[in-house]
Amino acid sequence: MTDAMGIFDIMLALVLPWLGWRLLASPNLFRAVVLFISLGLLMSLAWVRLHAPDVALAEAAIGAGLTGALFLSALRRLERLRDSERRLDYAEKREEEQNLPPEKRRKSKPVAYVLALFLLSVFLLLLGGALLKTPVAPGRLGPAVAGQMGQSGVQSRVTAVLLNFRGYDTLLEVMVLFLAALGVWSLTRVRQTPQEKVPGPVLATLVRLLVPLMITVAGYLVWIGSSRAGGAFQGGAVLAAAGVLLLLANVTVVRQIPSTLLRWALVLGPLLFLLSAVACMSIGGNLLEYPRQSAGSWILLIESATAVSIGVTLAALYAGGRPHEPAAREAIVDKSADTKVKNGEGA
Amino acid sequence: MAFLHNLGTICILIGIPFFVSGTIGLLRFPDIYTRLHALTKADNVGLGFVVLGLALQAEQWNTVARLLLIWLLVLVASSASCHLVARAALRKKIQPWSRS
Amino acid sequence: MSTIFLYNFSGLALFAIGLHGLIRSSHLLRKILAANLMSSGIFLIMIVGAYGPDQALIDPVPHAMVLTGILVSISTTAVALVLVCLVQETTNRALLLQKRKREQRGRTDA
Amino acid sequence: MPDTPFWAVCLVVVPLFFAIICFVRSSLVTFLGPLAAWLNALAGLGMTLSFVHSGPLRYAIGGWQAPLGINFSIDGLSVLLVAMTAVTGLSVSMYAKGYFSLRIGSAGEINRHGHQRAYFWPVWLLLWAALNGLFLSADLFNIYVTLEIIGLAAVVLTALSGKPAARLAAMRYLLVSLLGSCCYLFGVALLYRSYGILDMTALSRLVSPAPLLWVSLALLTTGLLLKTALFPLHFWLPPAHANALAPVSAILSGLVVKASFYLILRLWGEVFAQVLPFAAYVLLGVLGCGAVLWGAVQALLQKRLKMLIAYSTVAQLGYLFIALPLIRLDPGPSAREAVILLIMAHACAKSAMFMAAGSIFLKAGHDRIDDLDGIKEVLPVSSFAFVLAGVSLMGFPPSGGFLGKWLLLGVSLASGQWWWGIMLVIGSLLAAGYVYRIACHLLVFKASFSSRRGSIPPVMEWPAVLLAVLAMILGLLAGYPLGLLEAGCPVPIHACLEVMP
Amino acid sequence: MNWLYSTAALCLLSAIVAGLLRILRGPTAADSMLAAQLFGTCGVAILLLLSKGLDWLVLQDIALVFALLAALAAVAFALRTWGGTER
Repeated sequence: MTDAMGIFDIMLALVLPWLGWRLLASPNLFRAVVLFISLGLLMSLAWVRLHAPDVALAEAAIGAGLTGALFLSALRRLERLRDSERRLDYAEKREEEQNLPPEKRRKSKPVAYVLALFLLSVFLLLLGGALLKTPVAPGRLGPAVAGQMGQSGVQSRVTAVLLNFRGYDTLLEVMVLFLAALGVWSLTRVRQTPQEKVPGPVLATLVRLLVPLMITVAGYLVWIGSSRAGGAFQGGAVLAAAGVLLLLANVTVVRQIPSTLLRWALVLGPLLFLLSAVACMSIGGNLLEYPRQSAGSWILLIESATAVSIGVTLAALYAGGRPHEPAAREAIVDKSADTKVKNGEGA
Repeated sequence: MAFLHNLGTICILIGIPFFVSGTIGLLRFPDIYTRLHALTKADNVGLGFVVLGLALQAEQWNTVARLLLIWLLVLVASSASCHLVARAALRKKIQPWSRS
Repeated sequence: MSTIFLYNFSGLALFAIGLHGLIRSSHLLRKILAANLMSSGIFLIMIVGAYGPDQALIDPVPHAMVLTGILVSISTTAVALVLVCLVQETTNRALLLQKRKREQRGRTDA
Repeated sequence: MPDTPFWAVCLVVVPLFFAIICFVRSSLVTFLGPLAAWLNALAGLGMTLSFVHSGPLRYAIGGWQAPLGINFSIDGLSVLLVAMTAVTGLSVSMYAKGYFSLRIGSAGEINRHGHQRAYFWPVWLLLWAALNGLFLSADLFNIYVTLEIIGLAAVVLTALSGKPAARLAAMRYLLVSLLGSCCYLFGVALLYRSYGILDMTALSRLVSPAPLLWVSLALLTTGLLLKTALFPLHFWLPPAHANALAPVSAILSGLVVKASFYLILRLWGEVFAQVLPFAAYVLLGVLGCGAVLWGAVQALLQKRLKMLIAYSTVAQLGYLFIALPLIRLDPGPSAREAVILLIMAHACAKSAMFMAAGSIFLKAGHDRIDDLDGIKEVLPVSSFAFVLAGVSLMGFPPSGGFLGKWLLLGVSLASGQWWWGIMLVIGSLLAAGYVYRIACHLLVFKASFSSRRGSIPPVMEWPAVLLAVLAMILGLLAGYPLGLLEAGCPVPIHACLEVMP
Repeated sequence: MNWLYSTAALCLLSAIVAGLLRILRGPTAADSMLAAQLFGTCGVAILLLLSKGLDWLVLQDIALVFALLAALAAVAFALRTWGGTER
């Protein structure tokens, strides 16, 4: 390793924690989010240096792009709430700031904080020492995976581990995403952006150019996943990026998607994964035991369905709420929700 | 073949200073609009040179095609977002810097 | 083997900074950022554990674990962000610091 | 009679499948949810019966053997906990069916509770599938993913009630579960780094004392203690369990907290038993004593009924941690059996208590303990269920709680470390304190009790009674479940079959 | 790994680190966002150089995704976070 790349590693390895520290210490929340996005981008450079291309793709697509976009839109919502809050009870908030006793405002319990800090640093020193002293177990599961690659039906080892050797993990993982979408839909409704917000000329062309490219890149990533770095997660994330772009540009077609179609798209991946897992059992294997010779096509089928579902789920998570049901039903839920919450009733 | 390789190396060596100047511009310029210039123009030209250099040194044609696709994509994306940021800044009534 | 030491160190540092941030910061959004930082630190240490100088020796299982971990952390972050907006909306306070004040006020008018 | 792996797969696949269908066909949720609950319970029963025949086995998912693939390891402990989840889950599901149909009121008008019901069933079925997956799985990283599903589902269920207090509690619960998952994942990462194995049984053969092992065990245990809400880390549990909807509180207190304790029991009792020094067990025991005292004292001070029950969960968890050093001390199986009995008895009793408290809340309109005098006139069945469950929590003779504490007392006296026994007795007295405190309010006679109109449907009252009775007679029936615990089934098979339906 | 690619990658990384200062100092929110976009272009350049240096074609796919996602973050900022009242 020529020393130039050595310096590259040293600089990258030092920038990451420094960036993390500045991120949490910066007073301005927006700047913290931007630092978080740049940390994600630098982190995927670190994954490239550590010979982990799949993780670099996922980190770039999910860690930097989508999580960053999520934080940006959450920040926007918090600002909007704070503005409305400012108009609402400006006096009450001012009064609350005054009568908060001055010393409480700085640090609530300095002693406990110092003690916790001390304990934490001792533990981390121990952890660091132990981590550096113990050697890594030789080979770990690498040779075992390499040995079974012949029967896994794919060439890329990470995809083989993800979808064949430890396919049950990925099945539960897709369920976690489905659960997150369920949770977000159960908590709020998506904010109704006014109709006339038509995207400007520049944004419209950008969307017209980028979205088809993103969809093809997503398809390419899912297809290439079986032989090189790529796969359902990365493809789904790029698909979600296309969805987020459409949501941003407030394209009319996005608003007309009926909620039942959206629910089926959300559920397509998990359902297909589950049914193919059970189908493997009916053919006489264990759960998720693909027939050896057609394992590759099973995996590709599952990957494409999962990629579509992950894309739709992550875009739905960005939208931040369940879509509008037929107006009549929603109105009732909202009206009764406000009355009930105000008087604090409810078991 | 060596001639192409050297030409590529020269292109890359030309490209790098553009990036450095883009960053210096980002740090030194007084207001948002001038920094937008520094960022989008210098970096895109720098990336153009680097892509050209790598294309010259590439073995197969599909690598060249992918490099060009990536460069065009970065061009489109950064100019569009630069425009959107500038428009948003104008709407926020940020006065452009003037030598007063 | 300096790269292994370097990235191990930076992973550990990220975990420590994230843990400290999660406990100390008062704004909920910053706590969620800190939680993401912690998991990035853990992923860094996992991948360094799997790192081998040449391509063939690399152990793919930690890569699969980190991919699953990234998806888990974005889904938890998404739910957490929606909850933060709801908490801010209904209790007017995104800071947990003031929660004791609000609880006393809550108890008096319950 | 299909074999055990079939039932094991059903226990995970059926709830997942029905959760998806409930989400897509949200209009059919009133029918599909309870149907899924019944199928789950049947799968649990089928699993127990086939386990009685075939004994413990390992099922390789995807056909790949242990170190590479993920295995289900089905032994006595996991079957018992799956059966407990099936029984408790079924009765809570029936209660939830009645609860939501009551709260929705006239069928036509879809109000906030209609929305809650539409999202309660899919999330609850996902939680149930993750619980079953966790009890059966033998792979550390797979357990991380199931823990993640359980944590996220519990947070979503807590926030479902829509009240500001519930949302703040859900936020705090989510942050704690995030911290716990990060610590647990870090521990698993370090274990994989130093031993290269993710499977628990393979790991237990490979493990040797090393500095990195202590660190990763400390991380694993801190993560799990955060999720089990042991004494110093319990601050998030009472508001979350008290402000959630009634069926959700029953699920959280009865089942979710047990999942992470089961993992501590697995790790400390089996996988790392030879390697861990006895001092570590004593530390957990001391924290358990702290939990028992703190939980009981707080429970005595509470004004609200559901907060009292939540703090009693903190106290009862203390008993489970007091049992850990006793398991290490006791050569025979009796301490392990005692812990299982305590877990099962607490699950049944606590769910029954929260269900009864939910009915009382609906009927009285509030849950301030002092104003609940004479509710037995209006809600005799729920009050009876509440007090019966309280008695079982207290450890009254025929109940499972009593037998568990009795066995633990025997072990602690036999081993010479009598102070654990003393703590158990003090804890039981304190538990008696807060149970009697409620009982005297519930069962005292008062002529008029201003209650809301509308009667509580029987489907909401009888599951609580059934669970309370089950907790009570668990002591008498202990022979059969504990027989299953010893990996195979030493109790003669025909004896088991006679009792099972 | 030819010296050219590694030194070029090193210069670009130092450009990124220098860009960080703008995020920390940037008076308005747009300045911080600009630096994030700088990372996009510099990151793409680094990846392309490394893909040629390490002779590893996968990095070009990552560079492609990088370019897409940097654009997404910048557009998300311009429209949603900074008072995108009018598109």
